[in-house]
Formats: sequence, C-alpha cells, structure tokens
Amino acid sequence: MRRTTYIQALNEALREELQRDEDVFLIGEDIGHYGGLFRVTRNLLDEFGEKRVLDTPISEQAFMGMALGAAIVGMRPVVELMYMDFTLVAADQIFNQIAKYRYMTGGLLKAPLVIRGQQGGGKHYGSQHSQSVDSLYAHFPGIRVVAPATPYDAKGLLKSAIRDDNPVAFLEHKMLYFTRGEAPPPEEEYLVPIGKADVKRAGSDLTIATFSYCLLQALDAAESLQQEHGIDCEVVDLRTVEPLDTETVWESLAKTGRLLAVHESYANCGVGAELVARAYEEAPHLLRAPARRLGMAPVSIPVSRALEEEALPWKEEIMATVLEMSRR
Amino acid sequence: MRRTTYIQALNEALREELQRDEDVFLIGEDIGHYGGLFRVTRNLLDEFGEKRVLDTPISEQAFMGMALGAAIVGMRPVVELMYMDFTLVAADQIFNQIAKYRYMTGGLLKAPLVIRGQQGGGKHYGSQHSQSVDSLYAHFPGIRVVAPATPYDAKGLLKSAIRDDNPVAFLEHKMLYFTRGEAPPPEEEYLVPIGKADVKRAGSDLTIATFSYCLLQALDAAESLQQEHGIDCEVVDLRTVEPLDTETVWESLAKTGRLLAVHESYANCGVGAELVARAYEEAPHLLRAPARRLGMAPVSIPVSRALEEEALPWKEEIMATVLEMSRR
Amino acid sequence: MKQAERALHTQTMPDGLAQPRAEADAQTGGSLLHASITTNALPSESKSAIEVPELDIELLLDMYRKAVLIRLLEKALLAAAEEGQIGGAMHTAIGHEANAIGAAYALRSGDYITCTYRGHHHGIAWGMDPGRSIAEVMGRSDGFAKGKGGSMHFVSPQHGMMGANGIVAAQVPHAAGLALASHLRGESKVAITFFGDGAMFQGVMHETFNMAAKWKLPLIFYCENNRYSEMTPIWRTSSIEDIYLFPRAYGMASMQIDGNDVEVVHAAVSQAAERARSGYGPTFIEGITYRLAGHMAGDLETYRPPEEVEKQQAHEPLTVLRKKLLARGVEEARISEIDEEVDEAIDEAVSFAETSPWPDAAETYLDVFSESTSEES
Amino acid sequence: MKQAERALHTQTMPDGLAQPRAEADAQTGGSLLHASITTNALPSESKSAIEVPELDIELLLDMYRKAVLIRLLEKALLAAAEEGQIGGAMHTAIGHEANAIGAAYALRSGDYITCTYRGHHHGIAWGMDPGRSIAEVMGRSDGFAKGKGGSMHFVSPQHGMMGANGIVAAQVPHAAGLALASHLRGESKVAITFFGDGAMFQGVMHETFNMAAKWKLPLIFYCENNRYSEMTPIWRTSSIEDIYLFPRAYGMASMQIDGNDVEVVHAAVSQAAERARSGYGPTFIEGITYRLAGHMAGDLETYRPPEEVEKQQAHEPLTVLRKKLLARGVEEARISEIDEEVDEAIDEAVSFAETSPWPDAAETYLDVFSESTSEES
Ligand SMILES: Cc1ncc(C[n+]2csc(CCOP(=O)(O)OP(=O)(O)O)c2C)c(N)n1
Ligand SMILES: Cc1ncc(C[n+]2csc(CCOP(=O)(O)OP(=O)(O)O)c2C)c(N)n1
Ligand SMILES: [Mg+2]
Ligand SMILES: [Mg+2]
Repeated sequence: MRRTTYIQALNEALREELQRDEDVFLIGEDIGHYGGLFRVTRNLLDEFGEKRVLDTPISEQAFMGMALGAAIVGMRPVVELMYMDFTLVAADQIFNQIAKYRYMTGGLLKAPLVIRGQQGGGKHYGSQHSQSVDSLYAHFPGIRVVAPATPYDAKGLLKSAIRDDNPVAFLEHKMLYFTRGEAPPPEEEYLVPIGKADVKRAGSDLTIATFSYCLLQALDAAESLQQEHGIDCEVVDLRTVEPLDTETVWESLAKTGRLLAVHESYANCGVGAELVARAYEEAPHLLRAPARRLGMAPVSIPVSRALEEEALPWKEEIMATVLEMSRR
Repeated sequence: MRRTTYIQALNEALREELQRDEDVFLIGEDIGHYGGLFRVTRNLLDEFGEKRVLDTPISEQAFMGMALGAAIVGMRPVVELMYMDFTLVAADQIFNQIAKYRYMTGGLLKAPLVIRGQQGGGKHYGSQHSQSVDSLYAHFPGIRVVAPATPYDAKGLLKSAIRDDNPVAFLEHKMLYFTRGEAPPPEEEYLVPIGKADVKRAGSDLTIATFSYCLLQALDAAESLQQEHGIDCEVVDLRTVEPLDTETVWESLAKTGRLLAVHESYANCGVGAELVARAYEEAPHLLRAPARRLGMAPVSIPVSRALEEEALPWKEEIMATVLEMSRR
Repeated sequence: MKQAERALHTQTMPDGLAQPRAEADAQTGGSLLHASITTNALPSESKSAIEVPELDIELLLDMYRKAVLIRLLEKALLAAAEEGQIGGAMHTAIGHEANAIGAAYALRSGDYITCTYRGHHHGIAWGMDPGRSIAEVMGRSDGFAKGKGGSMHFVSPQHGMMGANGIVAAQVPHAAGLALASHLRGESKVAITFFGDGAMFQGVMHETFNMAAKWKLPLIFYCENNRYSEMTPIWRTSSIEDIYLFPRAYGMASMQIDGNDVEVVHAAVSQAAERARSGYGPTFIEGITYRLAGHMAGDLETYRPPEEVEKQQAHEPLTVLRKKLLARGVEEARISEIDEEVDEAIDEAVSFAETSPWPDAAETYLDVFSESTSEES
Repeated sequence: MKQAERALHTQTMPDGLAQPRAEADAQTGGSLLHASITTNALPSESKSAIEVPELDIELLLDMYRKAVLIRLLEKALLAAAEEGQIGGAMHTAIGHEANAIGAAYALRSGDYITCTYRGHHHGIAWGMDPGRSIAEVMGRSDGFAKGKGGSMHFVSPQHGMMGANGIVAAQVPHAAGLALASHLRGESKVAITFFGDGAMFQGVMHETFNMAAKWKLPLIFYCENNRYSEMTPIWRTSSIEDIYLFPRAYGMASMQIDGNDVEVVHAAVSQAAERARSGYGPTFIEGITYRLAGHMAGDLETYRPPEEVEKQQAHEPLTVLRKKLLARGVEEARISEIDEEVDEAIDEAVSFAETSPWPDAAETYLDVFSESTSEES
C-alpha cells in the first residue's frame, strides 16, 4: 500500500465526501482561499467552489449554530475549529444545542454534522492552544467522539463521521499531522466504522487502552517495556471515545488481567476514569490488579518545553505506571 | 439554633461579605432591582447601591470576562449565572480564561471570584435548564468547585468562597432552595472550609459519597435501606468537588469496604468515575467489593416528569445500586 | 465604603453607574421623544415607514381566529400551571400574538422559523395542533416531541417550525443555517427567526448579523420588543436607543413596526421575504409589542406598575384586530361566534392533552443517538 | 452539483456567496473610495479628524528608540524561531509598533492594558524588559511568567500589562473589568485594550461594547486594523466597511487614525483617555496599520502579493518616525547612534534569554491554585 500523511488522508476524505454527496459542505476560518492553517482543506475551494468551502469570520458561535441549522434540514456541514480549544468559545452551540437537538425534538430532527480540528500538546502552544477535549465532548450525551491515530483510520473514520446521522466530534492531533502510514489509494474506497476499537499491538501482560497521539506514545512505551523489562503490553486503540468499545477492551483484559487507560485530556473526570469505572461495573472479575488511568496533569499546559513535557502523559509516564502496576 | 432556608442562608452570606469587604460586588442578570430570579440577592441593591450590585444585559461572556478583569486587580466579584447551564455560554471566559489566569501568568495574577447559581433537575425545566455542571467544572484545573447541600454549609461555604483567592464555582441546586436547616444567626459569624467533606450519617456497611441535592436523596435512601433491608450506609457529604477530600472518604471506606459515589451531573466522565479511579489508585486495599458510581443517565434531561424521574440518579436508583452491591 | 472618593465621575454618573436616558428624563421631567424603547410607548407609536395594504376580510377573520386560539391556549396553560400540571419555565405570549400571526401568513409553506422559549404563539400561528401543543407542554406522549422538549422547545418540521430554544439567542444562528441551506441548495426558501429585545446583547447575535449580511442570506431577523428582559426593563442594560437602527451598522435593511397589528406585521414580513427571495439578503424587523402576562408562569410582576399594563391594553393585538374588523363592517355576532368556537376548541384540546398518556419510562433513553447514516436515511 | 439551479440569487450573487465590495470593485474597475478597509490603503490615508500636536523632540527620540527596540526584538525572535528555539504560535508586530508606542506614552503609570497574542510590542512599549521578554517567549525561568505563558501571554502587572491572550477578543472584557474596577473604586485609572480587525466579529466584542458604553466605563477600545485576519483579508468576512463607524451604533465616540504615526496615535489615545477620565465613557480607535511580516513565525505569506507589502513599506512606523525626526532637524548620526545602541541591547537581551535556565520540572505543578485567602493576602 502507498504511504500517506495524516493531513493528506484527511484532505482525501473531505474531497471524496464533497464529491459523493452534494449536501456536504465545509465551513470554518481560513479554510477556503488559503486552504486551512494546517492545510487540511488545501485545494478544495478551487475544486468545489465557494458554496462548498466557506470562509468565515472569527465567529465560532455563529458558524457552529449555522451548521446545526443547515444540518437539521439534511445538509452535512463539516465545521473546522482551527484549534479544538475553541470548542469553549462555541460551547453553548455544541453542548446545549447540537448535542441535544435530536433529543429535545423527540427525534423529529437530527443533526448530522462533523466538528473537526486538531488538539493536543507537544508543540509548545501553551494553555489555550494545546488542550485535549475528548473527555469534555464525551461527558455530554449526544455527540459521537472519534480520535484516530493513523492516516488509515483518520481517512476511514472521517468518511464515516460525515455519513453518520449524529453529530461527530472528529479530533485530530497536531503531533499526528505529519506522521505517515499506509492507506489505499483514493480509487479504493473504504470506511472505518465508528465505535470499534482496534488492537494495535498484541500482548499478554497488561492492556493499555488509548487513542489519538497517545497511541503512538503507548506503542513506543510498549516496545521499550518489552525490551527493557520483558513486559508484554497489549495496546488497544480505542479510536472512538463515544461510544466506548468496551467489549474489545474486556476481551483484551480477559487475557491480561491488567488495565491502564491513557489519554491526553485531563485525568480528572476524564475518559480514563470512565473506563476504570466501567471496568468495575462490567468486568470486575477480569481484573487481577487495580485498574489505572493516566491523563494530562491538572495544570493549564505551560509553554516552556521543560514544563510541557512534564505535564504530558506520554511514554515515560506510561512506562513508569506500567512498571508500578506490574510490581503489584 | 434558628432554622433558615437555603436561599436565606445565601442571601445572608452575600450581605455579610458585601459589608465586610468593599471589594466584593455582585454582578448578573436581574439580580439588582429585582433581587434575582430566585431571590437570592433580594434587598441587596437597596442596602448597598448600584455600585455593589450590578444588573447586566444578557451578556454572559462579557460580564464573566469583566469579573475576571476586576478580580485580577483585587476586586472580589460574585457572578450569578441564572441557570448553571449558561456556563456553556460563557465557557471560554470560565475555562480558557478564569481557570487559567493564575497559571498562564506564572502566579503574577490571581482571580478571586465566585461563579454562583443553581443547577439540577426535578422541576421539569428540560435539557437546557437542568444540567448539573460539577463534573464539567472539576475537569478543568484552576477552579475550586463547591456544592453544599444544607443552609448551614451553604452560608459558611459561600463566605469562604468569596474570601478564597481562587476562582470558585459555587453550585446551588434548585431543589435545595426552599429546604430549611439550622444555622446560627448573623451575629454569630462562621465559615465552612473549602475542601472538607462531612459525614452526614454514620454507618458501617457501605459508604455513599455524594453532594448537593443528591445528599438529601442519599440520606433518604439510607434510611429506607436501614429500615427495609437492614443495610447501614455511611453518607459522606463531599461538599467540595475540587479538591476532593478523599481522606475523609477513605476513612469511611476503611470501616465499610464498599464505595458508591453519587452525583447528578452525567455519569460519563463524571466526578463519580473520578472517585472510583482514585479509590483504586490510592486505597485499593480498602475495597472489599468493586467501587461504583451513579450519575445522570446519558440523555439530555427531558421535560416530561415521567421521563425526568427515570433519568435522575435519585433515591430509588441509589437504593437499587446499594442492594446490588450488597449482594456481591 | 470608598464611594465618596469617586472624583472625576461624579459629573455624569451622580449615583452609581451611568444613568439610563429614560430614568434621567423621568427625573428631570425631560421628554422621551428620542427614546422609542420606553416601557410606556404603545406599539402604535412605532416608527413604521412601510405601506400597509388592507388584507382580505376573510383572511383577517382567519387571523382573528388564530389570535383568539393563541390567547385562550395561553390562558388555559396558565391555569394548568397554577394547578401544578406544568412545571419548569413556561413563558406565555399573551400580547405578542400579532407578531406571530402576521408573519406566519406572510410566509410560504416550506419556509422556516426558529424562535425563543416564548414560542407557543409561533407554533400555533404556524399551524401546530393545539391539543398536541398542550400535550407537549404537559409532558405527555402526544406532544410533538413526546413531552421531551416541553414549552421551551416547540418543534414541528412539517410546519416549518424548526425549534424554539431555551438559551437566549441560540436559535438565531440556527435560522441563519436554515437560510444558508436554502441558499446553497438554490432553493427559494426563507427563514425567519424571532427573539426578544433582551437577546440583542448576546454575542452570537452580532456574529450572525454580520455573517447573514455578508452572505446575503434569505433571512428575516424579527425582534419582538416587549421592552423587558425578564424583570429588567431594556433601557437599564441597553446602550442603544432604537433597536431597529442597530442592524444598519451591518448594512442591513431594517424597520420598526407596530407588532400588535397583524396587517402591519404581515406587510413588513412580506416585504422582507420578497427582499430575501430576490437575493438582497436579510432584513431586520423590530416589532414593538408588550407582554400582558408575567415573564413566565408564577411571575408576581412586582417590577412594573399595573397602570403600565393597563395602558397597553388599549392597543393589544386582539383589541386592535377586533376594532379593525368592526370598522370594516364585520358583525359583532360573527366575532362572538369565533370566540365561542375557539373556546370550545381549547376545551377539547385541554382534555385531549390531559388524557394523553405519560410517555413510557423506556422513552427516556431513546433519541439520544440515531443509528442510521446518510446511505440509509 | 445543484449550483445551476440557483435562480433568484443570481442577480446579486453571480458566483457563490455575496461578493465583497472590494472584489467587485476590482472586477469592474470601480473605485474604492468608500472602502477604507482595503488592503491597499496606506495608514496615512485614514480618516483621522483629530488635532495632532507636535511632540517634544526628546520624547520622539525616546519613542524612536522604543520602536527600534521592538523591531529588532521581533527580528531576533523570528531568527530564534527559525533556529527551532521557539515553538508554538509566535506572532510578531513588525509594522505595528506605532500603535503600541503612541498609546503607551499617552497613558499614565497605573493605567491598564490588555492585548492579543500579538503583544510583544505592547509589552516593550509599556516598559517590560527585553531580556526577560525574550526569555518568556523561549520558555525560560527568567521570563515574566517563568516561561509558562510564552509569546501569547505577555504579562507584567507592575507595568500595567494585565495580559495578552490567545483567544481572539477574550482580552477585551478583561479590560472592561479593569475599567469597572477603577470606576467602582473611584480611581481615575483608564484601561486600554488592543485587538485586531478580525476580532471585530467575535460575539464578546458586541457584549463588551454595549456594557462599556452603557456604564460609561473609562476604557479605550483600540483596533489595530492590519486588514488581515490570519490569511484572510478582512473584506472577505466583514459586512461593515468602516470599522470605526460600527461602535457608533452603541453611542460610542470613535475615530479612524493612522496607526503608523506615533504622534497621531498619541494624540488620539490622549484624547480618549481624557474623555474616559472625565467620566464620558469609552472611545473606539481604529488604528490603520499593516503587518509587514507573516501572521506568525513560519507563515509563507502565499495569500498576499509581495507588491502589496512593498507598497506599505513606504509608510511603515519606523520610516515615518525617522522622516519626522529628520524633518525636525535631528541629525542622521543621532538616529544611527540609537540604532546601534538598540542593536547591542538586543544582542544582550538575547544572550540573557538564551542563558536563562529552563524552569524546574517541579514548577509545572505550581500556580494552579493559590493557598491564600483575602484575609491573608
Ligand atoms: C443565555 C441565557 N441567559 C439567560 C437566560 C434567562 N432568560 C430567559 S428569558 C430572559 C429574558 C429575555 O428577554 P427578551 O429577549 O427580551 O425576551 P422576552 O422574554 O421578553 O420575550 C432571560 C434573561 C437564558 N435563557 N439564556
Ligand atoms: C476564538 C479564536 N478563534 C480563532 C483563533 C485563531 N486566530 C488567531 S489570530 C487570528 C486572526 C486574528 O486577526 P485579527 O483580529 O485581525 O488580528 P491580527 O492577527 O491581524 O493582529 C485567528 C483567526 C483564535 N486564536 N481564537
Ligand atoms: Mg423582552
Ligand atoms: Mg488583523
């Protein structure tokens, strides 16, 4: 298979869906004539015109609300938030409106739209441009939350997200944009289903359940743990955070008996805590040691690289936690 | 001791703090000339004037941001959100600004302000006027989160919140407003410290850790469990959600060996999951059965009383879960 | 207190914050000539500059029927709320009827509307069934949203009613999105969105004004200016005197009209819809009106004197319309007949709602997610 | 595609969404007379209507020194970013210097400022140390915020710099809050807040305009209009042609000025500050300016032609100020001396920053919460 970057995979997914369904349109800041701050929407305005790729003012609340309005009559808007931190600027439209519209209308209306953009740390953007919002989105019922880690999954999941009849938060990660991976060429269309986890590394000693860029960190940690400590981790890529594919996690847990959930959003009231709580609700008999979670430290994400590294729940911290869990 | 309503307790706390410290001012919608939709700020404009009790337009983002601006030069704004659901309208100012200001400025500035208002279900207000936002606030580091259940605690904690040098989310509950409880008269000043849980019912079989209106439901459930099933629950009123007083909870757990966390915000990525995760991090040896949590069902909170009841994690659900946990 | 130390500000702010014009005027006995947003002005004193053609008498009678229907429905709901049959926040539109009716009749089937929590009048004007509407407010299974949305979330896509909203101003960008969909699809559908005077200062209004004006969306912004934002008179928090002039800052066409006269509203909305359909973009209409009942059920109305409400009765929508009909030769009897008919219809609607079953507990968990995708739907 | 079906819209929207005036004009060869917000206008072509007194020559020389300091500091930072010493989003203010300097010198010690992520020039103009500023951008422990805030969060309360912000427009209500504090305490302090042309359509701007105007807060809204919002020219998304006229909708005083001339800026801000201190409330200043470098470090500037940038060089702040000084009899040598002095100062500042230690890992966990209360603080 050919290799492609994560950005290229996203661009292809958007292009193919714009071609497939004329109800699909893109809306956001700098996405049209310029092609997106991170070039995800590059060339799409040229190909599809100003009525399919809409450049907006810096008015996240309005264009998020407009996306909802268009979606309830069957359009399929794909909204770019330049940084996922701006979720907070449009939070009313996202969580009080989009997430709830189907429910409040007793199912009369649905809101098939995608909110996409990049999140995460590692590039020293500081407190307001580095947050991971997966746990925030997952807390509110009504929005699917997807966070693929590979170009293959990114393309397949973005296409699924656009076709899904629910609102979907599609969370990219700034550290993934230039990573490369295998993906079939555009002629060979494929979809990756929302809600299915994927075992990215088989192992027998401990299950690491994670997603987005943390997956790469976890895989890296797993290699080192294997080589340096002989600990064989299974790494489950959740890919979707809402709904959580706990079935796949419990299957893994049945083998390993140990669970560590890892994510870059804040640990406090995060997806990791959720997975731990569900493990004790649904599969306590599988656990041979206390389940654990790792997330971003409870700080506002500093700019200084010396500090940012410390706050991120990446390789070193994953290794340290696995080692600690293995000693029990 | 005299008995007072929850609303009266809040009103007294505001009055006393306005009197004590001229840097304190109140800001919000309908709070001045009218005295607040729920009458919490009643009569305060008359007593303190328009410069201490400020009526705003429906501009939650602006007045939240203004509160921050005033706070960083030492004023102590108390912001009323008429419904805590409107947190989402001002989310950028609350979570990207207020929560982070101290950190982003390396401690040069602090933001001593209080965001207060009522949350919760039970009165058929529907999806956009019934949400509990405690877990949301707790997810972001930098804001203390307080949710007292009794008039005594409400008064003492609100006074502490106003004096605290951190931003504090002070979460009231619409079902608590007209409840009564004992509290010393205004002459006898007292404070309740932020960050200290309180055992509201002693018991030996199982620990229910909860707060806000769920405390009343839990106490009620505990009585019924005692009488109908001979199960003796200890009920810990967390009172503060950030920071969590886990010490008091583990102390209780040391007696009971069983933990159920209950709250009205969504279960998914909620405070309950957090408490479960911490129990396995910090005190797994104390647990004699899987720790559990209960929260709002993952639905947008329906208006119909037949449905709202079903969604709320109240007495019946608490009892059912405790019984299930006791059978293990 | 430090208040005595205030030095430089005393001149213009003698006592607390900046003084509102109306208050200042009242104190100085000054005139309110330039302040159209006063609590005392009658809707008929609005600055309408449009031509208002007389409507066909049968159409007017139909409108009258709708107006009475809304009025009695609201009264029935208030009574039910008092009996404890309705919880939450229920806002009635008594006094606002003409804004909804004039607009509904000016638009076409296929056009869209979004509105606020104060939306019963819009629902009924747009054709929603009174029985199912009351059932919705009561949380019964025959409600349009099966009782899930209640009073604040009236919705009926088949009637073009795309949703009332509990968050002030949130429905406004939704309407812009509906207008955008119409535009992108090359349809000639128009969207109208209703909001209050108090909503003017939500940030999202500004964002939507700009985008709608810039993109020339087929959209009508309709402000039902009843001069109060809950219990606070609008002059206490607004820096603008004439709401209808504000949108001109975006190059938008706008007008201030008598929102209590169905003919005036009909003419204004027709004109705006015509502009929208011809590609000239959005129009802003300020309909001056007055809320004769409380902000919501249970409101004790301590914030306004009874005389103020009394004065407004002189120009309330039903009175205006009844006078109009009589002046144009309609018999009193015909009007009374309608009154009685509607009275009965409402009784029936209430019984329908009261006997509608509660939704099943299992319903709680439905409608969160859809299981379908674009291929299937 | 359905685009051919568009019927009614073709007249005014021949090709996609509503066409911006400037684009339409360009196509028709029409004039841009009424479009002050064009990319091509020079700041000197702005509609300033204020009196601009000549400033003392020593003061101007001081301002010149500051301007060069900012310019060279920004260049040093761009170089360091290119070397990989700086990550994240670093926005420089090359071309914007005069807006900051003119304003800083017009205000008093004790006054407050908030600004955007493009805030280095403000920090330096307000007196922040260049070495510690660079250290902050580099994430070093000697930075004002110990490297935690970086380029987008310049802060130094002792200088009145109350915070730059990474969220477009978020700093604007903060300044209103500072002005409110001054007002409530009866102080005569003024707050100024800087934001871009692109920020105009964030909802919070509207909310703050209204509240500041209503409460007559001692506040100056200063829009640095560089005609671009990141890579998008402002005319592509704005429905208003003249930014400075917009705030008049709130009854606010406003002016459009040459933001590249320190004297003009100084005069405008002085006048606004005087109004504010006298209790007349906020003033809106639109400073026409131009960003000569990319939106942020690494910007390839594919979205504007080099000739456009070239044209603007003719009226960039340093050129304007140098010409002014020469015209008023200052020797070339005196100017070169300053250039050299500053050059050295920047070298020193860079070394200071580069040798400043990284903050301790333990620092990561500090400054989230304060342990003190009002009694102790
Ligand atoms: C964002 C938000 N803030 C506050 C409220 C509470 N609230 C409900 S109605 C209302 C007043 C609205 O006044 P106006 O827009 O004039 O409409 P009216 O009720 O007069 O029809 C307020 C403040 C809300 N629902 N949403
Ligand atoms: C709420 C929000 N939306 C988007 C961005 C991304 N962004 C950063 S700067 C910018 C352009 C701002 O343009 P303008 O206000 O003109 O200021 P300038 O950069 O030209 O100085 C954008 C869109 C942001 N930081 N915050
Ligand atoms: Mg109103
Ligand atoms: Mg700009």
